[in-house]
Amino acid sequence: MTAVAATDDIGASELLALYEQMAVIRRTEKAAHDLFLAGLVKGTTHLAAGHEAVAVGASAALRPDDYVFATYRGHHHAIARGATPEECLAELMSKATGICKAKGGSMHLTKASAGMLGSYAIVGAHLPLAAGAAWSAKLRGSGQVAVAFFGDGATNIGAFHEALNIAAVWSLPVLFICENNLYMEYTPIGSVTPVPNPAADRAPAYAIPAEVIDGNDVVVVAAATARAVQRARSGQGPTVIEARTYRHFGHSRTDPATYRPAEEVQEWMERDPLDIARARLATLGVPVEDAVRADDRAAQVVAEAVAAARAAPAPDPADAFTDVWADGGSQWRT
Amino acid sequence: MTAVAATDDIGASELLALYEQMAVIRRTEKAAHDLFLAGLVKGTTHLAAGHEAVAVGASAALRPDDYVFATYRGHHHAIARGATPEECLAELMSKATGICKAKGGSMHLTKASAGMLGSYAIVGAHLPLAAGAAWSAKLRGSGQVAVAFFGDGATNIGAFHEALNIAAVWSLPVLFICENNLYMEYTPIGSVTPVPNPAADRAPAYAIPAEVIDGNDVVVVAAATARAVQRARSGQGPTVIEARTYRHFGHSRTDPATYRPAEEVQEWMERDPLDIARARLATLGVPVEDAVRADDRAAQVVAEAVAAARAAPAPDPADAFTDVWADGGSQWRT
Amino acid sequence: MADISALGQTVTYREAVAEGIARELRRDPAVVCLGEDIGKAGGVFKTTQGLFEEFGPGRIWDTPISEQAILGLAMGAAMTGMRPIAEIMFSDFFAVCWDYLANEMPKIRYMTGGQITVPVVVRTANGGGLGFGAQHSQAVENWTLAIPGLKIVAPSNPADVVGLMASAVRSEDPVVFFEHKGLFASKGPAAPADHVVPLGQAAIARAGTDLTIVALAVTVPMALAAADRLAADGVSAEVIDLRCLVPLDMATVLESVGRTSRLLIVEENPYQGGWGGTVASIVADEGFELLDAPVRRIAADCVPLPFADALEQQVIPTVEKVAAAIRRLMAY
Amino acid sequence: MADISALGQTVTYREAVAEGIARELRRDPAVVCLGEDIGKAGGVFKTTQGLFEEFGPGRIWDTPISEQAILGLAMGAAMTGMRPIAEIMFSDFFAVCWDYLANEMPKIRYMTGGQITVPVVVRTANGGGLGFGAQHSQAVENWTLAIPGLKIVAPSNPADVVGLMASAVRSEDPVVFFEHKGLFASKGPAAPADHVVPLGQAAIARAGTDLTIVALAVTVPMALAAADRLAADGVSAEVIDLRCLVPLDMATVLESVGRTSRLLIVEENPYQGGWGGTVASIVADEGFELLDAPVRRIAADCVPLPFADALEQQVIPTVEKVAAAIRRLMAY
Ligand SMILES: Cc1ncc(C[n+]2csc(CCOP(=O)(O)OP(=O)(O)O)c2C)c(N)n1
Ligand SMILES: Cc1ncc(C[n+]2csc(CCOP(=O)(O)OP(=O)(O)O)c2C)c(N)n1
Ligand SMILES: [Mg+2]
Ligand SMILES: [Mg+2]
Repeated sequence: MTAVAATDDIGASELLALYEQMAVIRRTEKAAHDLFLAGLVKGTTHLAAGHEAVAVGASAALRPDDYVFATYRGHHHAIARGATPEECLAELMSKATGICKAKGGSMHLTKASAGMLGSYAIVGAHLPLAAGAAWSAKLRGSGQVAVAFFGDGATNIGAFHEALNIAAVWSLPVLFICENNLYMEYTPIGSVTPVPNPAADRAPAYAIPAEVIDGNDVVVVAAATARAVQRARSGQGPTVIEARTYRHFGHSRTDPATYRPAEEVQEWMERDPLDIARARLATLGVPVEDAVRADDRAAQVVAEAVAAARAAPAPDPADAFTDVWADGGSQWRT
Repeated sequence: MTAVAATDDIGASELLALYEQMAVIRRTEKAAHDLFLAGLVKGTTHLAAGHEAVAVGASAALRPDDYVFATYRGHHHAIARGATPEECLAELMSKATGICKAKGGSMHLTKASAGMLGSYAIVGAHLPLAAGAAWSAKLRGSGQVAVAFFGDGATNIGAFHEALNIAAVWSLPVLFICENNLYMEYTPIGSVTPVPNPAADRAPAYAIPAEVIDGNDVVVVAAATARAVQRARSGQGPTVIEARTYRHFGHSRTDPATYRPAEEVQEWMERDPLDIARARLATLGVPVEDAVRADDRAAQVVAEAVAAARAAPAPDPADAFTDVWADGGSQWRT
Repeated sequence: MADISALGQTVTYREAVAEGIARELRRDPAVVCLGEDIGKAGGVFKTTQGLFEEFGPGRIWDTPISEQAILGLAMGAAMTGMRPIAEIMFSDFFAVCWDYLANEMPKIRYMTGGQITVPVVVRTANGGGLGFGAQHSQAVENWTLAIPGLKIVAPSNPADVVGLMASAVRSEDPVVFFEHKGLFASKGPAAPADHVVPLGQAAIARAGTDLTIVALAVTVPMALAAADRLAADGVSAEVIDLRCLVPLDMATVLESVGRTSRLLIVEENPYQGGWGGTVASIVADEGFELLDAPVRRIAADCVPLPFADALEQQVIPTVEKVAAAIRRLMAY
Repeated sequence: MADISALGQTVTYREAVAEGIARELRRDPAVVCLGEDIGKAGGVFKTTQGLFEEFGPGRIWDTPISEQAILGLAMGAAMTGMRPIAEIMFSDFFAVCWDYLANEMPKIRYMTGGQITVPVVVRTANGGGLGFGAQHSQAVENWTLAIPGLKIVAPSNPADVVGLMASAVRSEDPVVFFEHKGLFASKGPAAPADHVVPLGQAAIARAGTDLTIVALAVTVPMALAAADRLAADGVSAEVIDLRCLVPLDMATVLESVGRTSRLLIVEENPYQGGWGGTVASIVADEGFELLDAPVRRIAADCVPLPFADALEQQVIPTVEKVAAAIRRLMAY
């Protein structure tokens, strides 16, 4: 159904691995959704089903010691950088084994040991942080790059402007990857932005090169990211990548997303990133059974994750008073 | 010395009036400087000598009921909109007769009755305010426009981005006029901005039309402003005008501005906006004595203003506790 | 909008917000609303539901995610003849537009010697207890208390929402209007027609003689529940609903402490820098001779707010904590 | 940089700031500075004078006017191995980057379950009394007190500036470092070599027996001057220099009140929401039985800060106001 170009230089086995990662994310998001409906996930969730190719494609082009900063819609980035579905779901389910000890929740998944330096819930706040990590890499001469993933809506907040400007002026090794899913919460980005590509069309204001890409094609994302990483590592500074994609669920929680026209939803559902990857695999001659087996493995990983997270213990109430300070505690007075 | 085009449609008597306004501003700034050195002006001042053509040229293109928002470097805008040198100097000298009752000081000159809606000392903060006044004009169908004057340094702060974006999206009748004097406090704008024209080169990011103009030529400023006002009043939305200019004094107080290369200072001093206006007057056939007489009148106005401000009484200490609330008082508890 | 002003009807706090705004929009054409997703979507908390349908896009404006622009627009419009009601979706986001609340709105009148008036209302969803984590759960009424020049409203029930909204919108001074997330689903009597509750008048939510509990917004029902629980033990607690932090009705508090001689303050913001410190310090000064016992404060612990319910309940005030504090104070 | 550590030498507070930073830059290559005009220009208050010359552009970075970027960069760098010292020129400008101080730096460690450490120092020029008007004069230490997860330092003399700077830079937690504009020109003994003052230890700036005055930053010399003045009347006032608001050394305060039984708090921030409320409320609770008199606070009046000296002095604390308050409290 989906037409893909066969010209990108990605091998069959590598693509199969990326496909499997995407499948794991998709199933984790589905599980999160079901657990929310079942009342086992509290608070809120912002699911990234539909956005898998952005996270997996970009991560494929990064080194393990590179830095990634995500938004409250960040499950896919955590998993793409190596967080397990189990520790993520345990977090969502308020379990002691959660990736942030149940202190962060869905909006703050973080795996610092894998360079996944946090999910931030104030729109735009993490763009300067990614620039800061890139500045640090530059100061230390480490050759690392930093990536900030953010939504289309974040392009209209002040921090976006300040981050892009300083990144350009100091020629920082940072990638600004916009996941343009056409909507903020319930309002279309087009209704509050005077240019068609909210991230890419702003990049010239900072003399930063930009690309608008198909964010649903993992190979396209990986290739664009690789180009930007190459620029960054060779001292040529930041890049803006605007990846067009679409969410399969509503904005958060149980939002039915009725504000989206049915034809638009239909059109994007037909451009499911997993389908596109499968079509690519076929083009590369990978037998369909291999993809099915990858899917099955993903299903099993997530099923086991759900079971383990369900079985995990609740946090110790005393944990509420740890981790404020680096000494482990929270004492603020004598 | 200064070459000017004779093609702009401004009459001799109008230009002479603008020249006189500029002369009043220049002498007021000089007086403020001397009074500061004499210890009669406390706190800080940010003088606009050198920037006169921006304020006077822009104001010439506005209606009396239009709105103007300025920065801490705003003496010229207050006077161009009708504030008297006396009430401005009295403010700087902490007198009861000050334009803000000595509560605001140099950085906050305001003449609301003339649509001069304040001088703001947080860089960038007033750009959204001007957009708000323009939105209000649009809501009320009044045909008014709002103008925000700001420095080159303000183009890198978040509020700039948010203001330009919303002004474009809502097609607001607002003018963003940047006084690009090449420096922030002591640091050149070029060292912290990746594009040559910090305001104008950002305008396309919001699909806003922009012009870079000679900010030292009052006729050029008036003409550019008139074009932008015409767009705004006819519903075509915001315009960015970047007026290149230069300050004759340092950034504030007694700053000797030694960070500026001598040749650069020299070059700009030769482009003094008063000289340019005089040259234009000559081109229009105005006898040189008329300009001299305008200058003399300006000198007298300012001399009288200094004398009156000096003689004015100090504020009543009880005034410290008025004007917090609209009821005139400051009571916050029973 | 449905008319929910009929006497005796019970409405939710959430509905009262929309009703309170709608009444002012109907009354005064200068009133206009702006914020993120407040229009067609009816607001993420459904507190502006029905407004877009009734008043249309000329009165109800959906904005980009630009909180500085939202408050800057509101202020600029308020300075020039409009009476904007701006929504900041979560009060935590005050942090990205704090300049307007701290340096612009509250100061412009004063620093212009009274030349400029800013009749603006900034509405926001405040507070925790819903598992929204550290950046979407804060009670930040104390941030605004630190800023002279702001009026601060935080209603605890639907009728007060409507009555205080009327006063807020009609105020010539900037008002921050805290709507509590934990109260949106709570119910109470609908406000009568033309209901106006003046700013700065505390309410005695429960009369009592043994100790005074000062509460605000969500801690009012909490204090009432604790007081009811302790009534069984013979304790008669008076509960004062401050309703506003500025103007702060200390007269009512001091009068009550004069009768009870014991004071417990229940606030949701963290203990360090919490508004209860200001109230306590006034009582420890002006009411020193009235007191027969230490002044006590139940506030959030001084940590960011954790996500898990079990952890969050450790940190924020609860009926249990209030009840225990009453017991300890009565045992003093 | 000139070496000003020789014993017995007298230096200005302003010089001490540059010296304190320079010592840390020399000690640890991970320390790096950023801010507006801090490099070649040496800072608008000359508090970074000489640093650019000694350490060069790789350690001392001039930024655009982008306070969110300044703090965001600092935080991102601190998360990844650096120890940045960020300058926000005037503390009033915290309002344009408040999100980093309120929601990001103080919360990231907690909300990641301890995964991330943010060893950052945010320096800023704080306070009034110089006629800089409403938007450049505020004492905003109370803003930061409202945020759990920040350490808060506000030195009152040059040696403490150096010693507390050392602790701040070496802290693994985010520290807000308030330098008082009114103290920059003041002088005191230079800090000895390797001077380190631990965070959270108040100093008894003046021993006394009749009442306890709690002060911070500029109010310390003010309290000392008032105490000296009252000594002539036979009043023996103890002055405590808190030095930090977090960690808050209440042990020292309570111990002192235990001896004097009278407490006066002198703070520059406004009374409403001021840090003195927190201190007063702790004493009114835990120290209730120690008190023989009302707890009093001298704070700024609850208005924006006026420009004219004659008006500003009406509003902020002064030696006269402190002296009068001591007299009243001793007469109680
Ligand atoms: C500063 C700020 N304003 C508003 C919000 C509320 N909010 C959360 S997500 C969201 C929409 C963001 O849209 P976009 O950036 O496109 O990301 P998406 O959710 O589509 O991935 C909004 C308005 C917020 N979290 N932070
Ligand atoms: C948010 C903020 N950051 C920093 C400052 C300090 N400051 C005052 S003026 C100034 C330079 C502004 O430069 P520019 O915008 O070019 O205006 P100019 O002074 O040249 O007219 C700075 C950094 C401030 N007032 N507000
Ligand atoms: Mg989006
Ligand atoms: Mg400039």
